[in-house]
Amino acid sequence: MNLSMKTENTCPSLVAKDYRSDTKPVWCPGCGDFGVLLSLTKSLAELQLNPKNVAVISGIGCSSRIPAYLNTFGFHGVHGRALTIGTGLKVARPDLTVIVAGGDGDGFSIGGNHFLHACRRNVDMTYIVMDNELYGMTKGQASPTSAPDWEYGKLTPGGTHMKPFHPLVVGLASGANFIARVSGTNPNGAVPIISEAIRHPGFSLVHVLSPCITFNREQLEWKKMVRDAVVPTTNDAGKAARYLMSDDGFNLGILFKGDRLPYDLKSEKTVDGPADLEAQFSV
Amino acid sequence: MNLSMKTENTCPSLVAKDYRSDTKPVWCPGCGDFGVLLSLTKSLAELQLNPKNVAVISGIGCSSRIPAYLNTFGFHGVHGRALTIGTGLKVARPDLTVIVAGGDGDGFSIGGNHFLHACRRNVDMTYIVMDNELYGMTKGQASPTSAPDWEYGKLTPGGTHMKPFHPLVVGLASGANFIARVSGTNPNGAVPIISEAIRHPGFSLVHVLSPCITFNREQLEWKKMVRDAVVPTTNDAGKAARYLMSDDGFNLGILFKGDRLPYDLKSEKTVDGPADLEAQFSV
Amino acid sequence: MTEQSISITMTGSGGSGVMTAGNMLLDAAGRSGLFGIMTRSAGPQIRGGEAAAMLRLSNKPILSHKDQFDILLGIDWKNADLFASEIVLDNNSITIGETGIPQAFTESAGRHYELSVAEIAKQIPDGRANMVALGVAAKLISIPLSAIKEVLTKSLLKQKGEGAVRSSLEAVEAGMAAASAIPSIPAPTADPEAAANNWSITGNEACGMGAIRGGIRFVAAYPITPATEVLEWLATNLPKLGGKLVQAEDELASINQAIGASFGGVPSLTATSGPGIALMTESLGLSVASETPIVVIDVMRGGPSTGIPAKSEQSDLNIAVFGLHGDAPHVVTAPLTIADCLMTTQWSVYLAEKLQTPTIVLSDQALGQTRAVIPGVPDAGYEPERAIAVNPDKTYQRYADTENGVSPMSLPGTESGQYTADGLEHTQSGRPSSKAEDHHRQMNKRLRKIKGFDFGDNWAEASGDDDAEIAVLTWGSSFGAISQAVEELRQSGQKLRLIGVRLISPAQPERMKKLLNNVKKVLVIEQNHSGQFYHYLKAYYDLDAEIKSIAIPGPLPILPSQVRQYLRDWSQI
Amino acid sequence: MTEQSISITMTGSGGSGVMTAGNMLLDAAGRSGLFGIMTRSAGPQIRGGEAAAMLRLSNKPILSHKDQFDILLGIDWKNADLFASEIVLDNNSITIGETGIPQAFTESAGRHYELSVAEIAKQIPDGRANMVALGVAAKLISIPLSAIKEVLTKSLLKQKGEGAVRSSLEAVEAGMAAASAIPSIPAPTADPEAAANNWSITGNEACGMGAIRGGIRFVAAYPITPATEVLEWLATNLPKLGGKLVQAEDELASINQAIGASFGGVPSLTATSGPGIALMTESLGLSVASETPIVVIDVMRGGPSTGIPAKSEQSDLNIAVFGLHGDAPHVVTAPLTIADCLMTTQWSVYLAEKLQTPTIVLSDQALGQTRAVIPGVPDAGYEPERAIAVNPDKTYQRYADTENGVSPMSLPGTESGQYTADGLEHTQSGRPSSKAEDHHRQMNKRLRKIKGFDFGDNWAEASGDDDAEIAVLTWGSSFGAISQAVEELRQSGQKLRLIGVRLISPAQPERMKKLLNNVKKVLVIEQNHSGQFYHYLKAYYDLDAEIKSIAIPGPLPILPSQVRQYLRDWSQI
Ligand SMILES: Cc1ncc(C[n+]2csc(CCOP(=O)(O)OP(=O)(O)O)c2C)c(N)n1
Ligand SMILES: Cc1ncc(C[n+]2csc(CCOP(=O)(O)OP(=O)(O)O)c2C)c(N)n1
Ligand code: SF4
Ligand code: SF4
Ligand SMILES: [Mg+2]
Ligand SMILES: [Mg+2]
Repeated sequence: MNLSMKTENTCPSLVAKDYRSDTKPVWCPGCGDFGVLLSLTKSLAELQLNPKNVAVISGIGCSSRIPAYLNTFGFHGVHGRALTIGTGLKVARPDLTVIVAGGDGDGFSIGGNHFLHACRRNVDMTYIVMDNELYGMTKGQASPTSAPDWEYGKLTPGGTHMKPFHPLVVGLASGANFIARVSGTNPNGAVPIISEAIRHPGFSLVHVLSPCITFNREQLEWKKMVRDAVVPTTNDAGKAARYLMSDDGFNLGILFKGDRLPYDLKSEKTVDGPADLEAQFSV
Repeated sequence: MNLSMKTENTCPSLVAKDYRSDTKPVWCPGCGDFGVLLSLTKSLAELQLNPKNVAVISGIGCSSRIPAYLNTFGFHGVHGRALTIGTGLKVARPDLTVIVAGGDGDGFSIGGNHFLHACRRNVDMTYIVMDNELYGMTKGQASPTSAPDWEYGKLTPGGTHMKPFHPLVVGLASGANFIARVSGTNPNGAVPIISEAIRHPGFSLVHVLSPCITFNREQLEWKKMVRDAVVPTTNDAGKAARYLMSDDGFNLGILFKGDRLPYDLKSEKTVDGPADLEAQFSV
Repeated sequence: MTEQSISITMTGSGGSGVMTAGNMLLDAAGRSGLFGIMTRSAGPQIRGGEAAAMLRLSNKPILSHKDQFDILLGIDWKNADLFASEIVLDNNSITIGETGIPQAFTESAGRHYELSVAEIAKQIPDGRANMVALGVAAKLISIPLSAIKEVLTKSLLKQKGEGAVRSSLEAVEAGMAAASAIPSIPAPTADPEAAANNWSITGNEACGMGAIRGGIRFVAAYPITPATEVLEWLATNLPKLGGKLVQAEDELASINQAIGASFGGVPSLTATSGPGIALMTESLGLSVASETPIVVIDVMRGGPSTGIPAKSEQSDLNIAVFGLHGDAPHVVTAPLTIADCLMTTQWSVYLAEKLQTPTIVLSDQALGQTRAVIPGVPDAGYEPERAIAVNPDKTYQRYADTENGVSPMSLPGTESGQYTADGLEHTQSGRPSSKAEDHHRQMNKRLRKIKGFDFGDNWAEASGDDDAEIAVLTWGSSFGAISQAVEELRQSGQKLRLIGVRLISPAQPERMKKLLNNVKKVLVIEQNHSGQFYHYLKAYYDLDAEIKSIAIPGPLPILPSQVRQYLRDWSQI
Repeated sequence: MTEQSISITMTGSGGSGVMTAGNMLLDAAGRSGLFGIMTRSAGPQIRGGEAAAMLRLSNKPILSHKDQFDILLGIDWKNADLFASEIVLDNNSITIGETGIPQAFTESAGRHYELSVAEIAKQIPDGRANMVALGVAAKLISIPLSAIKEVLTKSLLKQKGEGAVRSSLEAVEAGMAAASAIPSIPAPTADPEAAANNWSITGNEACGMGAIRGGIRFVAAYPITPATEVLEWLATNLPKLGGKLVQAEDELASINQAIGASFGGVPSLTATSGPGIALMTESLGLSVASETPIVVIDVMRGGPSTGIPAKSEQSDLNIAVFGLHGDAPHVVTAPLTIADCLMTTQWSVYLAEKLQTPTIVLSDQALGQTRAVIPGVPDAGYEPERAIAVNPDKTYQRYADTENGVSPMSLPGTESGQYTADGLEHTQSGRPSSKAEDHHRQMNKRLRKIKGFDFGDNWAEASGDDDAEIAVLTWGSSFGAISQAVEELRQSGQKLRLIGVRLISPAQPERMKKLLNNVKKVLVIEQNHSGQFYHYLKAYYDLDAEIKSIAIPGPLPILPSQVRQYLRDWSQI
């Protein structure tokens, strides 16, 4: 847990809606992302974080619009690079609570490389991926998490015929240290998990099932399909792997929680100023 | 197995050195990549492939220089994109044998995203990664596979402090269907495995321990540390995961071999020519 | 036959079906023998927010909207004021709709007719307000019911059944009846014969069709507004010809997949917009250095950065021409009209293949996402003419320093044709080299093949008066509004020359000189902020004339009236 | 004090230690009070191939090599002919080495002295040939043994022990003894006093030091030749000041990490070369649109594509200025000399911070990887002056349309300062907007802050004759050889003006006009193929003079003699 969450910076008096900005979301009525927005504000309130010490970073997509709807600092960057902005920010400003948020396309298609390396690097930030198994913003193409036989992807008529990307398995394989799944349609279940993810030191991955009611109405069924995972949270990567590899994608909960130390670039000032570096150039 | 390996295209009379071009490698004397070059030519000879039907694609790095040293078609592209050139080529020209080759930096750092998606997409090609746990070409920086405490990376003095990237585990997690490890310093052991990888339909990953004697002389020890894996090849991803996650990086062999069908974009010509598409525009 | 045209905008809030009504109106107009265009505008909501369908219909093919709309028809007025800057009305315009018309429109329009399509719809079982609006519009523009019926049947029968057709038709008829209370408006006379040969097509579809005609058989795709429809159209149509489209993980992958396929001998393409082209420039350089032909369509949108994704701007000229590191000669083209998206894309495939170089096609949102009814566009006949190595032997050199700079390429599978393509500087045989002589030889060769090529007459479209002293120079979609303005001024007696440049790079200074023979003043008009084309002209052309730059960034299209105003101001100086 | 200088090249094959000898010679010369430069050239082998260490030593600070080398000293001659085009000799030059000197050199050099450093080394226990060569060179150039001794002790004692120092010294002495047989060569007179204040530094180190002086405290790194040493130097030195350097997974990550850190208020930088800058242009646009300052150093190498990684070229001007999609005003600078890498980088940090925009610094391999002994460079005093929002309240607008276009930035942690930075076009408060008025306002503001800024005298270095009718205009590392040539011609009586432009973009046409007051002819010299700077001048400056472009691509540096020749040809026209 980082500095900003300590003593003087907490804000016990704020409630969830104090974390909302007055900007109206562009989302379609019924979009799962509304639930994520609600859950996140509730978590921030629960953690009593001061909005001025929180930065929410995103890429591009429907889901990536979320920073503007929050009363925290925000950065709506370019497609696929949210984690890298978050990394730079957190390394430079360890006192802040950094949350990175976005979609499955942003995070696992164009942003896949940064996802891998964020898991390895273990910088203390929380990554909330709103997965709707498609590209919403560009009006309905397949994403890495789309089912191989999803016929309606507009660039993959007849199906993608590719193995879907399993974010939790790949996350674990790449070294993610905190892995959870929540449902965007069930804020009450999601809040404690998101809070725990934010609290957890190092990189925390929160996979959110967040239905797109416009381009895949079948996702409305997700609400009924999700369930709490039957296994308790493990810190054994092997166990977690076994569980996740046979997971059908609807088990909710904190599915892995390791104890790897967060990325820490030790840099202690050893000289007074730039002038002290000049000696090395003397002939 | 693809077309080019059938009947009329085979070349029974060629030996390994017929697959070498007359270009002298730029590699340092003693570099592990020499062994990889030798192994690959031996495999090509063993498979009796006609050099004209083989294309070897690479990115940038010491290891990525390999196409020019072969008497096949080759493409020395830009840093990190070898798999994507291979993908385009194989999809457009399914009759060719496509081999993608390069280094750990090229493949897992800048090229990490394409690695993920090549594993998922399962295009019929073979990916040979010459891993020396560093960037050789740029003179000795850490790569994703560097040990966290490797002190000599010139951009990470004191160590990377990051969890090393485990290519086989991430490959498996992303859906790779054929996963093997060989040693660049033991061509005899490597040849049958590389041959099998080329023969295997779909995406085959061959991880090669290929020491860099210039920037990490300790890798000369690898020769002594490698051993044949004690487990037989499995087609059970769960089993493979368990084995690989506890793997110390020195087990050689074909460690996973699944039976997922290769990527196949069915496209059957249903019209005679472009003119037949015009009707859809009629008012 | 003089041009007669009428412009109508329909607006409606989320779920009102205004786009459906607009599309049907355009289709029905097309079937009745009219030409036309329809552009769309929408609020910030991802889907189902307020929207406007803006149509202009005419008895002749048209390239742009007029300055004002004749009719504004509101399905409802909720948030319609959002479109105030786009829907320009004057006192000849009429508005039609329920009470509560936004002030912006009451102030500008001449007359207002109160008529609630929603109320009328309520009278009809399953009646929908947008269908009533369609009827109102059809009546005002004199589109025959039969044409509407055809369109309704075509689009609804299969998917929604006979009942839907019936109730829609009833709503249309009710709308028509209601509209008879409104004084009739002079509408263009349709020529029903014309319809047989006409196409309804967007610029994005036209790019796709042009690509296929040009011989593209491999496409790598990563979606991005407003280029996605080029790719989506190809995703369904390319396989019919045995071609393949792969959805890539990102733009770095898509362009390199295209390079890989082209290395294999298959003409290849990808399409994107600003942010995507930015990610592609490294590999565009690879295409240049390895001499592997590819075509990249950039359907431009508002920049910089994510900018304004759904609106048009001509601000990627700089990156298209200069965005590659090192000296990397290549080809950049830009279609001038929706119809021209076909020819220009087809020609661009030809150029890429012929010159073994990347060709960037600069389309834009205004061309790409506008639907037009135009005369069917015949195949321009360009086919891939890549120089292929025939029976190569041991002396074969992939990068041979030939006279015209184009070196025959050996395709994988060719006996004795093996070579390694390389983005490192190389000898003629392709071996990496850092020698000055090799570098200079390859640089000269790569430049020569492009600079020395005879691009012929396609490079620009010139029209107007041969003896004019004033010329307007432009490129891309602005050509439409400018043509309209120039024609109007010429009809009122002013002598003008109009040049729309289709070949952006390499520059053609000699050809331009000829075209500008008598010209003393040149007005350069384009839709961006910094005058990218203007500065490019200064840098690469030696124009004797006095030049003035008019650069107006998006998101609003340049209007004919603005052009006329600039031309009036300019000719008085 | 007139300039006296001497040039020497040492060559040797794999493992011969020629670079070590070269570095020691330069260091010893520095200690003895000389100035100098050393460049390196190597064959294609990754490591341990043939190499050449090329030095020029002088009694005054120098900016480039001379046309010819006075001395070519071969440790051996294996593959030395590979360097024939780089090591120009004439009949005043001497060569020294074992038998078998390559024909290229026998033909051009005046005299040859046979002397096998390898044979001499064999006589000494643990004697190494390169140390013998060092002795030979030192003797010829009159570097005192004491200086060599100091250098040997400094570099060997700790790592290799006293024995190594002793045997090396013995070898050096043997070399000196052997060289006494060679007629002595007029060498520059050293001023031992000068040494105290002198620095031995490469351009890449100078960029690093300039960055730190400028206030950079976060660096994101992805290695690439020839920029890596900027990053490597920072990796060791930045932490000493509490700064942080993160090795990123690729250039997309590195530039965005820098953006993230800068959003947090920490001045941030990354360094790369052509292929990397190409990957960064999308996010450079994000830096422009979100107004987040960053500095990107592009140490240029031969292009296009992977090109010639280890050789210099000035061919990334186009991509640096025009490589962003949309209209994206930003700043581009270019140091003129190795010493100037310090000031220019420091100033660039200042500009980025002051203008809340990306600043691209165009260094190149010739500056970056050349080591020079120069007078120590004082701190230029520029510190970050980012406009920070003080006590923001509810009315705070991140992108307020201020008079000078710079809007105070609220840093995370600031009470009531919350806002969302955005690459989408936005209102003054940062809310996404596709309205024309917002777009135009923000475009104007972003342009105004840069165009309206007073860049002061740093924008260029002008020297030479005020009343000259001929001016030479250049940028980047070519400035060195050109200065030398211009000085020579002026000393022989020709009137010339020399302008080295440090601020590439935005253009400063007014300032240039003043500088070119009496000038009738301008020669624009640069190291690329297409005359990028020349065309840029045509596009963005209105020069009254006649302009001629001399554009010579790499990999060989432009030589003073070439410049003199061009100037002679030109002044005769
Ligand atoms: C470089 C780049 N390529 C493509 C796009 C177009 N684009 C915008 S959002 C998006 C996909 C978003 O998908 P996802 O992250 O799943 O978000 P969702 O809309 O589904 O919430 C794409 C491809 C872009 N903005 N930038
Ligand atoms: C876009 C880009 N970034 C950086 C580089 C510089 N570069 C060349 S090779 C290389 C790393 C190579 O490492 P690896 O793939 O492991 O190959 P090795 O040399 O170790 O065999 C880098 C960073 C480049 N050529 N292009
Ligand atoms: S398109 Fe889908 S993901 Fe996007 S806002 Fe609408 S429902 Fe949500
Ligand atoms: S630097 Fe290392 S990887 Fe590169 S050629 Fe030399 S030994 Fe091989
Ligand atoms: Mg999504
Ligand atoms: Mg490596």
